[in-house]
Amino acid sequence: MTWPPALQEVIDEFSEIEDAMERLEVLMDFAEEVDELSEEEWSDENLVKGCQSRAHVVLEKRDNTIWMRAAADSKMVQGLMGILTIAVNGGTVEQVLELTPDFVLEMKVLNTLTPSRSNGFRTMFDMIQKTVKEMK
Amino acid sequence: MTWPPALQEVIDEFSEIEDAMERLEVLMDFAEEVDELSEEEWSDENLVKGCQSRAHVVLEKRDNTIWMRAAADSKMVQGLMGILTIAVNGGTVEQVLELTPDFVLEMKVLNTLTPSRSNGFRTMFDMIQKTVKEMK
Amino acid sequence: MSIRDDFPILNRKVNGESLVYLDNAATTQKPQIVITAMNDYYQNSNANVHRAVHTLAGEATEGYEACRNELKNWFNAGRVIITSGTTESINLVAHAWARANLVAGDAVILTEMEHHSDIVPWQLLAQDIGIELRFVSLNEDLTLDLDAFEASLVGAKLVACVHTSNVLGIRNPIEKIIKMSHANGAKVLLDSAQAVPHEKIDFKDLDADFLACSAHKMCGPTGIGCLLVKEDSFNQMQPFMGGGDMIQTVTISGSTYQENEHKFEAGTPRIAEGVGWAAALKWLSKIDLHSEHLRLLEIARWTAQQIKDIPGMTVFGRHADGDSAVVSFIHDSVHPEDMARLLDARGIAIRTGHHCAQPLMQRLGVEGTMRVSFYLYNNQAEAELLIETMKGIVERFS
Amino acid sequence: MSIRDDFPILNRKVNGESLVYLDNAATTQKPQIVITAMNDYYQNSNANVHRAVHTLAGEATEGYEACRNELKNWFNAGRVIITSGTTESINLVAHAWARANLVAGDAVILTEMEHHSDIVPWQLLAQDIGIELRFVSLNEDLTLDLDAFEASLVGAKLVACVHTSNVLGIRNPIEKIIKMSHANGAKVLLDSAQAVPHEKIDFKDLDADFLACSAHKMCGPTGIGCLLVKEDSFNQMQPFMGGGDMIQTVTISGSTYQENEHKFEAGTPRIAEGVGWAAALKWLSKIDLHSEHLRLLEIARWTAQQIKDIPGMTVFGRHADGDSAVVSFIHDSVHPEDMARLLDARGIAIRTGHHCAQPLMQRLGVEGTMRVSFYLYNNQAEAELLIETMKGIVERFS
Ligand SMILES: Cc1ncc(COP(=O)(O)O)c(C=O)c1O
Ligand SMILES: Cc1ncc(COP(=O)(O)O)c(C=O)c1O
Repeated sequence: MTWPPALQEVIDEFSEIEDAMERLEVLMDFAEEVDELSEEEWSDENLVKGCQSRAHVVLEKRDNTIWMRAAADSKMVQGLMGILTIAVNGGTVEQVLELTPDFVLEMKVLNTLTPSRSNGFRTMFDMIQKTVKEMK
Repeated sequence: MTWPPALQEVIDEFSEIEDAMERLEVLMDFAEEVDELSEEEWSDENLVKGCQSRAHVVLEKRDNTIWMRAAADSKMVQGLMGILTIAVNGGTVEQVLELTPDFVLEMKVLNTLTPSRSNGFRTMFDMIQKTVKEMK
Repeated sequence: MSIRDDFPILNRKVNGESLVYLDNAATTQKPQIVITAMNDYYQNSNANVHRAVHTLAGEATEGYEACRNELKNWFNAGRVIITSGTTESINLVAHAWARANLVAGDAVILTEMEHHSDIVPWQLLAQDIGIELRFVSLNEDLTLDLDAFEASLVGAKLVACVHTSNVLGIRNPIEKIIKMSHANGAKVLLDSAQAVPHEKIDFKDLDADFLACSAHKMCGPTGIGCLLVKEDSFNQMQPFMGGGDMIQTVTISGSTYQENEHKFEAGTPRIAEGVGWAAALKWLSKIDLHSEHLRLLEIARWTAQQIKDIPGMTVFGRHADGDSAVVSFIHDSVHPEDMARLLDARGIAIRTGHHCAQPLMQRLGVEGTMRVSFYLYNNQAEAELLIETMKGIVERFS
Repeated sequence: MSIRDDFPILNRKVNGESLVYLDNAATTQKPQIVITAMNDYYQNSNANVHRAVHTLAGEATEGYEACRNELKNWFNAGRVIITSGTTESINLVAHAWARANLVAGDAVILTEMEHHSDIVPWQLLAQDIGIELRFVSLNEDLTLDLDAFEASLVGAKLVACVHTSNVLGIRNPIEKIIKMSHANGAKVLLDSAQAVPHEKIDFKDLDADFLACSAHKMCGPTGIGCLLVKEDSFNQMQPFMGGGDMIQTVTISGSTYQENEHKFEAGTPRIAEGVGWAAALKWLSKIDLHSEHLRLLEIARWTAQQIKDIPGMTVFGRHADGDSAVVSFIHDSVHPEDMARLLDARGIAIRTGHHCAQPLMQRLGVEGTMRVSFYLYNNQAEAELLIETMKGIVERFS
């Protein structure tokens, strides 16, 4: 698929990195892209179930565009959230629903998208789309 | 192990046969060696459980020697009984208990001795030894 | 390349003769691609699948879950629980669904042509919770008596029915059975162990509530099978076996369970087997199952007719359209076991015995039968060799 | 030839680096001989094992039952029921023995270090028949509190206890536990999933009533495991799953069951898996497990000490004689999952998470740990690479 330009830029950035550890280092740098939640917002309500790490996501719709805030205790999961933020923030409901999660495979930062038994990225991604769908 | 001479003779006879079907034909000929049971003796009491065919075996001890009579609706099972008759009849309790069932593998008339899921030969053999043991 | 070339075991010699494998209803052979897939898994990707972070664990997880995805596509099914085979799948329905949803006096309908795997779980449950078992009888021609079936439905909560008989090859009118059962408020569990290798099933279309099958009867490995479940029944199922992977959280005071199929897959799953089954489904999807079915059925019909023409032989089954390529028969003087051993001396593998269907044997008035069953790699020449050899045996030994 | 040469997967590159597989407590790798045995089975002998008359069926039956015989020899055990793994083995005890022999109010003793597979089956049974579960707590040093254990024994009918912890590596004093339990009239079920790969067990000598383990944790295939049972307990077990092969006769009015282990092995068994496991046991029997155990434990001790020396690290477990070569640890700022991913970038496979032992995690006050676990093909050089890489990661990312 074709990705939103900002996301494509991130994919391109990753594709230039040869070393796997360096790739993860860059991933962790994206943790800073996340609009962080306050401590009180680390609530069960926003919890992404099935993650190994504690991960919380809050979504909001303003003027028909979607904005996410999030936090995780794993820096890499928060890095993934950062990339998701780039992919999602400011997009319309339709644009967010069009996304597929495989850009993380293209970036080679995850090796599987199978939900539930693997990392929680897929769960997080599905949860975001589900929430956004309900905002339609 | 060393077999009783009469049994060894049978084993030698089989070892000379190259063709598998001929071997089975000879096996069936041994059905005639069995001292057959009367119809009334085809009873549940003498039934060899776990055989695919109906097989009945009766054992008797006379002057410290063992004698078997038997019958099966499968000619091949009855052939096996015939060979068992040769192996067992006239032997002492000790001699019968010394026997192992693998002579049928040596004869290449069966391809497995694993009890219960395979043919009933092993079950029959074990039952004979168990009965004979109780006659000690 | 013919289909036969994909099966290394067909090069096997048995008693000096080329193997003629006609025991496919018991288990089918495996194409090289399936064997290789499992090999590759063990040589390159073996790892446990829980909470995969490292590379191998990711690959193993993908490999295992790919099996579920292949199954979902193959069957057009929403819920696919992976089990160790048809037998465990049926026991799973008995424990996870029936035990939680039936009460004493509720009736479960079975048929006289069920496999033991679809009888004993219900007898055990009946002892435990007092459900009533009703066995539907067969017509003269050994098809299911649909009038008797209809009559049995009063008060029935579940119909557990063989899709295609492993002894007779008869395919039950399952579409009708499902409609009639649902009209009477009964759910339907299909034992499709023998159907799945011969017909492509659309589970949503079919509208059955549960469907059980085994990989090993459709070119896949031993030790794995599945249960397809309709969503509403899935939601009525309670956990069966407890353990790793089926839980969400465990505390000393109690546990919560996964919401998806993993809830019923406790413990380390059949990973290599899943990889192998996925490969088998991919291999099968390149074959036109329907035209193969017609080809094999023709061979079975020819074989049945030829056997009938051998003096002393009786053939069971009708070999109508949709029936599987299975021929069961007896001879009035050659014992099945003797026949099987004599055929084996010529490299021909057939099965004998009660085929785990003793109530059907009683109905047929026999202790057991001989059974030949054809699959994708079999051909007319093999059927002809079988007939010729059997004729010789009957002449010589009867 | 070194042991490593027998394992083809060790040639695998992960992210360009040689694989360093330190996730052996999750599952072990397979020597080529095991892979080849299953290959050979599928290429030459594949058939179903019920009522074997033809040659392939005979070979398959021998192959499968050889697994049981190898297990009987390996463990010096009288009764070996083949299951799909430790989890199913424990569930089998819960369903076939406990359900038939326990009543409401009877106590089953567990420990705080149990794997979910030895907790959830009992919670499910407790819901069903009202047995009481008692969890024995741990001492400061994370060993089992034997005083608490002794106190818990009053009124206990069964002690279900992990033999060696999959998280801590701690081997419980099972000999004492068995004696104390028997003195109080309680039977003992050992979850030996983690013990069996590291110590040769004499089941008769040990005198436990049940012992559960999995093939995949001892160089065997996925999808198979076993339950060892003492004769008197075996005779108290009622059928669990019903189906083909576990019956003697089936009629519409009722069934009778096999008297041997087949009674608990319904359906087509794990044939190829049995062949593979038998090959694994033969391979293992050529290795001096005890001296390997000592070698691996030394590596684990060294590793634990090195990890402790890394700033911010906490190590759980004591690595005493007899404990398995497992090291669990956390870091105060690097998340386990991040550590595992970073190590994976260098080809090093470790496991993270709750390891299916959430009550133990609660006791440790953590959500999960990192865990490295060594097996026969691991060596000191790999441990050194792990430590060096982790040091670099902690320096860079904490
Ligand atoms: C201590 C312990 N018990 C039980 C199990 C469950 O074994 P399996 O998943 O093979 O059924 C494991 C392995 O995960 C274990 O480590
Ligand atoms: C109709 C039918 N049902 C159930 C089964 C049981 O299948 P499995 O042994 O793979 O569990 C079989 C195969 O033996 C069968 O033919």
